[in-house]
Amino acid sequence: MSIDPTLHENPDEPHFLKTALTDRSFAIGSCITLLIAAMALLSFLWTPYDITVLTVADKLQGLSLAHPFGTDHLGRDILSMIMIGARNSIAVAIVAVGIGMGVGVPLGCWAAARGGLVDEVLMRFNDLVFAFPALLSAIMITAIFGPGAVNAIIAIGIFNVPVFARVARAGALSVWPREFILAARAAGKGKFLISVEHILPNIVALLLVQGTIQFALGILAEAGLSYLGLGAQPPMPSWGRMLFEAQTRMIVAPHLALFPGLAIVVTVLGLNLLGDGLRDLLDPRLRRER
Amino acid sequence: MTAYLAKRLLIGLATLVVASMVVFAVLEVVPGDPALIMLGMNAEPEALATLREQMGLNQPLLMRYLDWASGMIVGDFGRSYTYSSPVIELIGERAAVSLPLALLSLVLSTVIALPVGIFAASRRGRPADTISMGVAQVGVAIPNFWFALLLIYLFAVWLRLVPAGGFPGWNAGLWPGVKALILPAIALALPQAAILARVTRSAMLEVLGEDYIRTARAKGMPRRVVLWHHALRNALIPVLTILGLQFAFLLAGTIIIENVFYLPGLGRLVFQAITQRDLIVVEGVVMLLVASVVLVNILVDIGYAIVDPRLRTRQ
Amino acid sequence: MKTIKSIIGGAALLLAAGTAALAARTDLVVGVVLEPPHLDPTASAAAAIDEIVYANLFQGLTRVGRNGAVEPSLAESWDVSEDGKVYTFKLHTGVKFHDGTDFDAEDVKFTLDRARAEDSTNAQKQLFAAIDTVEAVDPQTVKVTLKTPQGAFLYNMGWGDAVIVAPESADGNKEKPIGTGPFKFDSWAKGSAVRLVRNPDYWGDPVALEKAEFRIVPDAAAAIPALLSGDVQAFPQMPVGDALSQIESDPRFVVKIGATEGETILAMNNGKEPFNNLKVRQAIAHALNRPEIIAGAGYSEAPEIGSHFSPANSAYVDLTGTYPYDPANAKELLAEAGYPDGFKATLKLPPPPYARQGGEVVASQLRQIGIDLQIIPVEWAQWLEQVFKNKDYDLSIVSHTEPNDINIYARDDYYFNYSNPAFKEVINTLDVTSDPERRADLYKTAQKIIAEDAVNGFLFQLPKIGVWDAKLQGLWENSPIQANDLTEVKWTD
Amino acid sequence: MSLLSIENLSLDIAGTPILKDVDLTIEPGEVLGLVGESGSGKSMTALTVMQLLPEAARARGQVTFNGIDILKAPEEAMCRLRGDDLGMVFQEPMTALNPVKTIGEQVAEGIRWHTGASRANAEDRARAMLDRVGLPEAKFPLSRFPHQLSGGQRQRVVIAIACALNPKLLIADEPTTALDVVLQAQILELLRELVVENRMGLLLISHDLAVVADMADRVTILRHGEVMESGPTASVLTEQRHPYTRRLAEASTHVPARPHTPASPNTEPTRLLEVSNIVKDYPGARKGLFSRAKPFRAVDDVSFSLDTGHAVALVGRSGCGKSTLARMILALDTPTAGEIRLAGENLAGKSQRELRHARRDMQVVFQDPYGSFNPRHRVERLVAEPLHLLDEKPSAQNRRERVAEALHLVGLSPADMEKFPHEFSGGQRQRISIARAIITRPKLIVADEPVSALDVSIRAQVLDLFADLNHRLGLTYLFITHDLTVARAITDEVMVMHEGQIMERGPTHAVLDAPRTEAARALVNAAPDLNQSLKKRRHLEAGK
Repeated sequence: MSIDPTLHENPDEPHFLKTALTDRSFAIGSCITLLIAAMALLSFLWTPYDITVLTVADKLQGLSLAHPFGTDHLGRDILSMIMIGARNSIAVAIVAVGIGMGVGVPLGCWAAARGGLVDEVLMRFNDLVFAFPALLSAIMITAIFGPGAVNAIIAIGIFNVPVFARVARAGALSVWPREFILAARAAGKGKFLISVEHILPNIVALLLVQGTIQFALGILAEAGLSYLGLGAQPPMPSWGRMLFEAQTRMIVAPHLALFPGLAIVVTVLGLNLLGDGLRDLLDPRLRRER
Repeated sequence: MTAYLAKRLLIGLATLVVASMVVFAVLEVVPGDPALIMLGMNAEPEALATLREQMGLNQPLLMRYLDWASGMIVGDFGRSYTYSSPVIELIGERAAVSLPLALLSLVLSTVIALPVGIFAASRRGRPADTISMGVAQVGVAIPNFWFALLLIYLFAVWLRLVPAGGFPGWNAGLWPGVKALILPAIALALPQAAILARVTRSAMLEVLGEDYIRTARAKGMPRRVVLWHHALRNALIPVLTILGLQFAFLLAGTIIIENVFYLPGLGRLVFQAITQRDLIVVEGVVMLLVASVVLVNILVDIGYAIVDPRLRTRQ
Repeated sequence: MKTIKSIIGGAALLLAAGTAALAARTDLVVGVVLEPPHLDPTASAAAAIDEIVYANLFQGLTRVGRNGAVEPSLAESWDVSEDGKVYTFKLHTGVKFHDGTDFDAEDVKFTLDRARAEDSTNAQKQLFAAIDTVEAVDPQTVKVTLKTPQGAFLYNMGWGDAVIVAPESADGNKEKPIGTGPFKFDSWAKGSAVRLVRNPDYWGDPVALEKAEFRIVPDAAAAIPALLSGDVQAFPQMPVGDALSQIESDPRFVVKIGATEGETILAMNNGKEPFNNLKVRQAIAHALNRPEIIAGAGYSEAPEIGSHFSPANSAYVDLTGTYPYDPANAKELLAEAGYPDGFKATLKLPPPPYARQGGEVVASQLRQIGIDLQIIPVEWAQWLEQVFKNKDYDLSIVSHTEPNDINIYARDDYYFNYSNPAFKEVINTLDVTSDPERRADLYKTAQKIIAEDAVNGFLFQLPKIGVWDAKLQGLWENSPIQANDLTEVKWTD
Repeated sequence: MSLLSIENLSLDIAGTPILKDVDLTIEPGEVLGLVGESGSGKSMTALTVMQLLPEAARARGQVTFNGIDILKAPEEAMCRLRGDDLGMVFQEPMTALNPVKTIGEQVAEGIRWHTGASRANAEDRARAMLDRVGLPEAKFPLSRFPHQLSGGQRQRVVIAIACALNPKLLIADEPTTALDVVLQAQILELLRELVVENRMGLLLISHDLAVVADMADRVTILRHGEVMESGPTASVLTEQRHPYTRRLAEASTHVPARPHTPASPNTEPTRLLEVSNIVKDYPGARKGLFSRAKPFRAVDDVSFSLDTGHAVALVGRSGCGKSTLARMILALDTPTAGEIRLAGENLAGKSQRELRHARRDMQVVFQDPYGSFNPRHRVERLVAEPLHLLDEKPSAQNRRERVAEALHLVGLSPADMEKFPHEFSGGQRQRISIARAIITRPKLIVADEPVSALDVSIRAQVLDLFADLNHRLGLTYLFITHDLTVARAITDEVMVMHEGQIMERGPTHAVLDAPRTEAARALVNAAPDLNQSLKKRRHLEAGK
């Protein structure tokens, strides 16, 4: 019998925030993420231009003071489009992660708690979903039920379900044999209560980390679908479709492809850094020596 | 070992059967009349009815499923509605592009990622680690189609070193064929390589923290030997897992990349077939892709057994 | 930056120079947007088939030339009876199909009988509807008797759907087309390219090209790099979008903006509230700012149209002023129609850029007068199903590329849901009229009726943006029929 | 010149001081015991000698091995030393071997590396070495993988690796802590033999005074990175000149004061727990697709009873089935056959709801003071958890009062309620664990190795608490332990379990002083005993 060193999490260290800000990944990642989120929120109230009004005469302008990122093929301000596009990307990714967590986590916890046949069936179901290349299936779903943000969300969300189910199950399985669970059982608590009171709080860190990863993947997936014309539909701008539209005009206006691409890269980078930082902070086993 | 593999195989087969039902069920709810699509915009009703009859679209659903599923077992995937040729032929032609593409990018990403990941792990915390992982971090964030665009404009349009897209066919010779696949393979591989490098690094770091690494060093083994002989093989287990997942991802990634480079591969075939409602082709290709993912998973499981004696010799 | 580019570029050129051919080229790669579903023009309406096989592989009794005129093809000459009902065609001698079989009058009879048979899958059966009997008088003579005189019969026989096929090979034409043309089918790499080779046994003047490849290049994103990198040397109809100016200024290429038969319209569901209201349709017509739509659709120039008729046609009347751009007036008309605050509707857009991008501009313009459009992009298959077949739509944008197709407004049950007895009368008269001047008058009347009824929003004539290597000669500049005739194409050095 | 001499060694890791001016020496053929509680810097001292410290560590001072200045030696020189003249054995045999390499490869690898021997030659030597450590080729071919060996066998492989080239100095860092007493005795014996055979120096690191007294010629006592005392084992441990030495020695043999009669001697003992003919089978491993090995019987027809107020120890080697039995008694696991009655009520086959009543009467204390609390809950919630079993939920006020009272009983303050478990030391956590166990005022407490993970001084305090509660609350104890000292210290009766069966039962002293069965005898003989060892050692030293 030995003591597993991984169990000594100190989630509520008084210096959590202080440690957090000294973690480079976390600090940069959360700054970028907050910035993008702020930009998306701001776009509800204000954008430099109204992008529903087309001034085709101004099309394909380069960078200027009036249009810092230039204008697109219909004369719309790219900066404004990117701001509103952030809203779309974030919304799609958040709801898709929400679907994945909302369905996957209870499933995973249930499988871990019940074991046996329930567990086996759920894991086989996971295998089944994983056997379908996610993007292909998302394309199928959106192509069959019609393109649009809602179908994109559902398509991405469905493939988040087994991911979270797997993470929740693995996490729950590692918590179940711990002695405090035995203690709770000795205190007469049932599997449901134990899952809610003891399992969930202890896998929340794992889920949070996975959440940021899926969030980033969701943004990439949404961009891919929009690029193929299966994501949010005009007039709602989306980064992926902006890239598609830019592609044909790259020899005349390369900046069209530059900024939406950068927006995707920066957002995904920010989220990944945030996820890495969170993992470093929440999982002391992987914490770097510094 | 045999029991282990037999179980994996059985699960794989069951997955395929259930998948075929799902695919058929989902695709049968699709709106769209294949006969109308074949004949085009100004087709006349009688012509349509004739064609529907010829294509067997009037049979009950279950019969059509059984026909289709039993056909697939003997390699008959049906006949494309839009191209009036057997689906298996289409798949064969297209796989000759997609498979080399996927393999090329898999090899490319592995060849880049493993050394980088191992190198970074061995230089943990030093500038080489920070820089290579910083690059990998950015690489993970780059959408592959955007990367593809940048590549096209740099190497094909600006420098004219490689074709911008299209595929001359293997008849045109090996080199022109490979040349046409270079850019798409790089575009597919690099983001994957970034992920793989990160996974390799963290797997190596995890292994390097294990007790048996200390045992090996206490034996007098220098770091280099410990890294390659003791750590790497253990670190391969998570790396294999990711490689398996990446294969599925690469297959799907080909859909976008083949569209960017207008390569006549499976990805474009299925994308076009979806938009043209050529369901029989979609069904065939999706089943093929699912089967290859299942196959790769089994290969990964075999890989585990090769790497990890605990699976091989379990009593 | 520039120097770096030229250094690297120079090195690349040196590499490329080693492989460059010195003699005049005899091969050509032509870019086409759509891949054909198969290669039998008599079994599908798909333009993509004709764009490859018409005049190159398959030939009809007559053909449509580069300027839209009817010319002899397999028929050397013909006689028309007094009453306009009997056509006697004199066929060329020494014509062989690509499989070596002889071409004669029996093949013509087979082809025409097959196309108009009960179980025919010919997509344009109405082309043959007027035929009563077909008779092979002798191997070189065919007599076709019509039920009623038909002014456009010779033109109809020039369509791709009326090309002559042989009974021996007709069933295999989808995969391995056997025709009489100057090129033979070589191979078809599905999803990629259709390759043709010169037919050494061609009966007519031999062609200059040895090999011709039709490469499928689906969109501008792929087309531009393919052109710039020299992979594809000609795009008879290039999806070029805003990059046109850049390509025009490049001396390596010539750009020819020609006319097509594609009337691009904002289709309205005349059978549905509120579009059954003339005032609403007029309001929409007044709200459309054509130059902006053309620019938004990615064309620098395109002829505006005011009715469903090609400006290239001699019977064309300019009706663009019928409902000039006037948003204020449009708003008033809407109010009069009972929609002072506008209304909501959907706009279903098929994939081509003219529809998707033009649609965004149209939606933005209609929003100015209070009509709030939800854009629904659809694939061609869905468009055919939902809009064309089931008429489940409010508005749509589409280009009607069939030549001389104003008669669709007379069809019952067409997807516009438009029905005007006066217009039908005009078309019926037209059908039985062969006097050119009288026909022109009737066409003019027809144009005016649908323009005034504002059946659809008439936007512009789809331009044919042909781009090809400056050293190429002989490609068509206009597109009077869906075809890429390569018979006169050659490299100049 | 000494084989190893450490002078003024100070070490800090990322700025945190770990060692302060440590001095020690080892002569060839000598065994030095390095003793200390957790966190005293024992292991870091060993890793300094091996130069296998974490990257952030900075060492100052002088470490000389065989004339070589270790702290200044380049990495290549250290590689030549390690595994050749310097061998090391680690605490955790389960993880110390590379799972993907055969034991033959792992032993031969060092031999080839250092001697340049051919593969066949190195394998011959590896074979001989494995044979020497008790793994003869006939039963343990070189092609075995680590997972095919038990913990004790793996530790033998690790020793074979370390001793393959007859090192001058062997460092053994808690080599037996992870093993049960019988295995411990065997491994210690093996080390002793190797030292004698090869005239090796042995640096034996241990927290267990009894082990050190048994093995070491000299002993160095370390506390918080500083040397407290150093000298010949017998004199240091008998004379106990340094107060810390005395505290350690006393704690190691501490026996809590407790009245030797159960709480209410006058009344007729009432039967609290009745276990009859209980059996537990686990399904065998899958052999093929459709076949399984025959089931493994963890508990085999066990019957016993427990009277109110008694403290009974259940002892046995690891894997003998004692924890499984405990779980079944706690109704956390269902028996395959047999009956368990608590105060007359049968527990088998009852639903969770029906068990509530019984659960109130029995609670549990676990081994691991870290793992037995949900790290995300505060003490109040942790201790109050069993109140869930009450039929009526207590009010928040009432709940706090009960928690405060329970905390008071275990010697903690009510103010501790607001804290999180990680804010407490191991000993305090075990007190919280006991507070949780007694909050429903149960009759029976099952304690599964409750002090095994604690340092000796803390262990003594916790044992005192158990004794005190037994007296004050009239609690009945079932102690599950592998440590006979604990059994001796606190229980009235002992049951010896072996391979799923109870072999022997009787009053603690009777069984431990004069075991009747083979299983009990093996256990008793193997158990290290400080006083016995010291007696032997004094004899030995006197003999020199």
